[in-house]
Amino acid sequence: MSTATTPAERVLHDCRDAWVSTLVELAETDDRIVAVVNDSVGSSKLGPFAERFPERLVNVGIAEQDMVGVGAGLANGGKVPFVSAAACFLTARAMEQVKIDAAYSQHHMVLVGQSPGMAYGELGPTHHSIEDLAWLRTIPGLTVIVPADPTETAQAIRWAAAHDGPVFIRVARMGVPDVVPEGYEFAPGVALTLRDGSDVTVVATGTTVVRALDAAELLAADGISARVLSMPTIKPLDEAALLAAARETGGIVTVEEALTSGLGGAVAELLVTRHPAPMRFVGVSDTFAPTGSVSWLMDHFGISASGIATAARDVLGR
Amino acid sequence: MSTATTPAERVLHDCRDAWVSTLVELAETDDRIVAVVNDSVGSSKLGPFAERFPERLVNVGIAEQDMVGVGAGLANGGKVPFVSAAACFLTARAMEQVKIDAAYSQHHMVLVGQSPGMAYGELGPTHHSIEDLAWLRTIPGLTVIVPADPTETAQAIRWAAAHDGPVFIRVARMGVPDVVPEGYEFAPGVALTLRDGSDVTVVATGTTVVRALDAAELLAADGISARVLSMPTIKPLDEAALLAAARETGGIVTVEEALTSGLGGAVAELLVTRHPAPMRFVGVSDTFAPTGSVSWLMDHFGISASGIATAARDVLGR
Amino acid sequence: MTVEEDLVPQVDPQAVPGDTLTVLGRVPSGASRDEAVAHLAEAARLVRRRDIMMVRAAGLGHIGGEFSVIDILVTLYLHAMNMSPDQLGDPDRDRFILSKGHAAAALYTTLAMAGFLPPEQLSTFMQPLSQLNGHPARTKIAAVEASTGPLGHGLPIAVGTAFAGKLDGSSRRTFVVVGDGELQEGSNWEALMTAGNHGLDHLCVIVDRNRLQQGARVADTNDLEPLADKLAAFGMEVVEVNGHDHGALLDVFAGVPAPSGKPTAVIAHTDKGHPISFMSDNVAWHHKVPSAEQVAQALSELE
Amino acid sequence: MTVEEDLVPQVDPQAVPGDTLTVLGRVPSGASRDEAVAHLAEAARLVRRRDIMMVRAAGLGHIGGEFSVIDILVTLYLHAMNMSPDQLGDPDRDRFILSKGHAAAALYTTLAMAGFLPPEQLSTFMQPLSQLNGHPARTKIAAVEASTGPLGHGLPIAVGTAFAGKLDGSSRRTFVVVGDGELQEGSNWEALMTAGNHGLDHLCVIVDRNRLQQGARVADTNDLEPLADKLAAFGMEVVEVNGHDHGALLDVFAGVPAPSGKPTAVIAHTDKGHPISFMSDNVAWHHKVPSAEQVAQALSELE
Ligand SMILES: Cc1ncc(C[n+]2csc(CCOP(=O)(O)OP(=O)(O)O)c2C)c(N)n1
Ligand SMILES: Cc1ncc(C[n+]2csc(CCOP(=O)(O)OP(=O)(O)O)c2C)c(N)n1
Ligand SMILES: [Mg+2]
Ligand SMILES: [Mg+2]
Repeated sequence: MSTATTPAERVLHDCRDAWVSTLVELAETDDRIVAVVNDSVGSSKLGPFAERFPERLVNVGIAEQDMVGVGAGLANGGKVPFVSAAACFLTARAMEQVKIDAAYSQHHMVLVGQSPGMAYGELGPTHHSIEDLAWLRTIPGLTVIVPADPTETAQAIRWAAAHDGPVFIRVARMGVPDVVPEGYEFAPGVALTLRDGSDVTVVATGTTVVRALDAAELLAADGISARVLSMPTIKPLDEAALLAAARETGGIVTVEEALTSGLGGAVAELLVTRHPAPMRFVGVSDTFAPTGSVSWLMDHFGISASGIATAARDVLGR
Repeated sequence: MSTATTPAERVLHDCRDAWVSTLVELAETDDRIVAVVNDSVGSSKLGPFAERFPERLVNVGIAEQDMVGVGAGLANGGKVPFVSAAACFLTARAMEQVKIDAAYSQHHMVLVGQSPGMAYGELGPTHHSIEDLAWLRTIPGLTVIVPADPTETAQAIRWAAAHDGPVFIRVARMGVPDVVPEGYEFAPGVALTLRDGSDVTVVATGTTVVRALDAAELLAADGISARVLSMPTIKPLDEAALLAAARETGGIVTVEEALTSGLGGAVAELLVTRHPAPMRFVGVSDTFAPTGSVSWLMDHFGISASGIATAARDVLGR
Repeated sequence: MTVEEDLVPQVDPQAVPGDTLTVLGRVPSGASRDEAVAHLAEAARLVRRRDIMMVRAAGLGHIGGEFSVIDILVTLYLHAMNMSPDQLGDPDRDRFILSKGHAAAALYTTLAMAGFLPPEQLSTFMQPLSQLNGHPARTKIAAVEASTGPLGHGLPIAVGTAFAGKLDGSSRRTFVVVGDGELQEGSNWEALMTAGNHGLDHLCVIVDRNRLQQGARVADTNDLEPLADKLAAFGMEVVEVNGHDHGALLDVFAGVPAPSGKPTAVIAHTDKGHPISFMSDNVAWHHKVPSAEQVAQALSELE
Repeated sequence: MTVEEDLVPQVDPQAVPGDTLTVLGRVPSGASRDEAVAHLAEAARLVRRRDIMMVRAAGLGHIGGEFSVIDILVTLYLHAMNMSPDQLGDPDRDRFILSKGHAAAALYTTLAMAGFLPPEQLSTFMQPLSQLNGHPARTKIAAVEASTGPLGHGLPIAVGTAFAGKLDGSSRRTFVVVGDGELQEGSNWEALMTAGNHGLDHLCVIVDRNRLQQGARVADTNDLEPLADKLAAFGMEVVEVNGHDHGALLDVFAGVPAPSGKPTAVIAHTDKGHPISFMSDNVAWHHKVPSAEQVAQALSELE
């Protein structure tokens, strides 16, 4: 767990490594598992899978609609397809296939959005996938998972392999430290309280969880006690944990490497109907990102320890 | 204005008639205007345009990605394209083109979503466009318009023809009465107060505005004074009108023929950050619709005068 | 998400006019080719009669594209395909996908004719809470392999199904019907390219070549010709056939997989609205609902 | 929405190594074919040198696909196209769209070589707040006609641009470059069908046929062959050319519009990474960033 370490000491991981090693491991004992890609073997880090199971790797080339449709057909044929592509293309380019072929059809298939958020920083907004959470959380029947570290990524992949329904999982490329504690078990709709606190709650997901923990340290230095919740599924939400936070603390800050209508919007919709409470959103709002590396962009948009701390002070009026 | 009439007396209009007559009128004096369709001349009621300007109708056939891309290219070539297709296909099937070719490119092009919401009732969820508002309102630079009646439809089309940027307009096929008052002028981000009230505010958009007015009558009979706001643009929102409603009334009910993360989500995101207030959402939430006609489905989901009134009482705890 | 199965269809059989369907079932094994063709012709006649009554009762449907595809459906379900109601659990059964999902009424009626649906259920077509909405849904009917309706989805799904069969060394074949207008969707060409390059010889793509789409002739919208050349250039074994000739159709389907090792593309020449005098090859009948008189006239032509 | 133009690029020229670019501009009018070819060859050499320095400085880029397309870009911008910096306001100027937007660095450098961008701006490539990000954006550079990056967008846009020209009776031509792997995207086949059927003879689609895509050979991923047959069946006038031969390229471009009245599809046979010994036809160089030694080696091959 990173909470004990300082930022400089942290070992950062590319979650794609956990994704592929887990997939290979599952595929060793479950021959229904196949991977479907759009010329994305390298960008999905699927090399080890391709080597071990060359015949179970379906590469349709640069054709995302076909990719998701073929995934649905493989599911019809008794396979468990992991459809893996850069998140920006998997979602926007194949949106109707995600809606109909995966979700409406309630197929057991796993959509794996690689290098999501602003991981492709300098490549520009065409390659950013910051809309995915806002878009996909509205699709009925789809589970939307944003793991925070390699352990959670591996557990989410395992869970999805066994879950008879459509799942979307973000797999982060931007380096993240280990954040979930020893013995943690991923479950959809269950938040993880990484730090208790009584003044304010910071709800973070994916790559931003470690930043939320760092923000809590900054706030503690100011005498503000911040609770930090890690929210691994945007859909379903952990409503009980959020409502408790709304009741027990003075405000909620959501944090995501995404448009703020993703996690932020989901929490807002819950609170206004169940327990109205003041919120602040940390993420990207109503703009395409300028040029910059992912870490530069995270700071630019205030998706940083200091940006989160500022939002927390703001929601408390301090 | 319908408020004076009883439901039975109302004359209902198909807003597609206003859309096409306005387009033809504009095209008479502005030869930059072209229509781009996906074999949707009939479903867009574009017959009169096709007859008057056969050469300015670009029918790419059943090919929505091409349709939006061709629209962007026509804009590059100095045209003002109105890209018209069933809303479900225009949005989901061409989502990346909407994001990149229209919005990120900031092209002057108008995306016209025909027969949106659940207008295609019995045809099923593949033909419903209830995600469009939730999805499109997150796209930077895109104006999202949901006219409530023929007059507002015509004005929105006119406004979009003159606005140098990307616009999405829903054009309702389900019958609606006239609801905007004489002399009304559409402007983006400006709500229309159709009825004043002090206990609760009902914010409705598009086909649901008339239902909100009817709900206000039901509530009045119970001694509840309901303000009714018609919200013609989901993006931008009329923040001032909504914040005033949050301050001045005891709660807000949003109503839409859409997933509740559309207008509902947009209002929730505003309120939690600026003035937390209790809300209820009327619309479709987290389910694909069962089989049924549009009017049956509207009732089924409580997008009806009585459903709205129930939500209003609920938000007030009465 | 609400599970729709929890909801009970509210159908008043009295309120839904419509004749009954005589269920002929599959062509008996051992039947001669002539006997098979006679069985299919009679089944197609009955399916068309039931279909037009359903569309009339619902006030909705796509009668033109339904009548153009019925002979193909009937030939597949009652003869060509290794797929019967007791086989649904068999992974090696053949698969069928109606990519042009708007012809759902034809599929539902054919499924009833083949014993996959109780014929009474046809009366729920388009009714509130019915499992039979305007486009087939795999979550609503066990025999439906893929949810279709948006054009250009069924063929990629069929490629996936065929791929799974190939991986398993299964003998099962996947048949998919696409509309000709539907072939304007690029997703189909992506799928054809994939099928051609991956040697999916057990895939059979049937083009319902009725020369009409929703609003006009295909040739006047965005022409497909030279269609056979396009399909061949994408790696298909191309066969052309009269799509209303049951004998010719069953011969073609018996030829799948083709000896060439390529997927088969069947250009089935059909007429939209076939064989009704006032509907045939008339674009007005894409989704027009017949009047009572027109139904009577059509039924008399289907005696 | 934040308007990005409000933001000022923060570039420290010291921090961004890179040579300068000698701007040769267009081939002088009146030049002989030999003189034109010599001018283009020299321009291409300088563009490649600058490009590799940019990629090295940024630590990002798609050098393989940049080097395969540079001869095409240079021939278009410095010779074939009726498009110069003082013509940007002219609706009848020719149009160019780089559909394979990942080769942005090649486009930016060529635009600088042709006078559309100040050469100093190239040093901002990929830097925070730069207008030169990894894929060209029309809102950031006046000479860029379309924002690309997701494959399969540029060709439909080019069809629209050509359509507008046809409606206006303009003599302008639209050139668009697609990658060969990119042709796996169905949106391209939708666009080709539209272009063929609407007689968009002023459209010229150039396929950068380098036989490689991101992760492997095109033939080993989802093969395009027989490509000429596919394009012809979709209504194109097909021409094949050596995509590194400036003389052959300028002859081909001079032939647009083709007498047949069809849109032209040019299959430009290229090598990814051309002409660098260790990059050429090597899939590893799709988006690999060269080491200092590799840059030195490449520059010596580009003397
Ligand atoms: C993606 C998509 N775009 C548009 C439609 C609307 N639509 C329904 S049927 C149809 C025409 C289909 O023509 P064709 O494929 O030739 O079918 P057929 O003639 O057999 O009815 C259209 C455009 C749709 N269902 N899906
Ligand atoms: C829609 C989409 N899918 C995937 C990618 C990722 N991608 C970038 S370049 C590339 C390979 C392109 O190959 P090709 O078109 O042959 O280009 P070239 O060889 O000239 O680089 C891929 C898959 C993308 N940019 N867009
Ligand atoms: Mg047809
Ligand atoms: Mg290539």
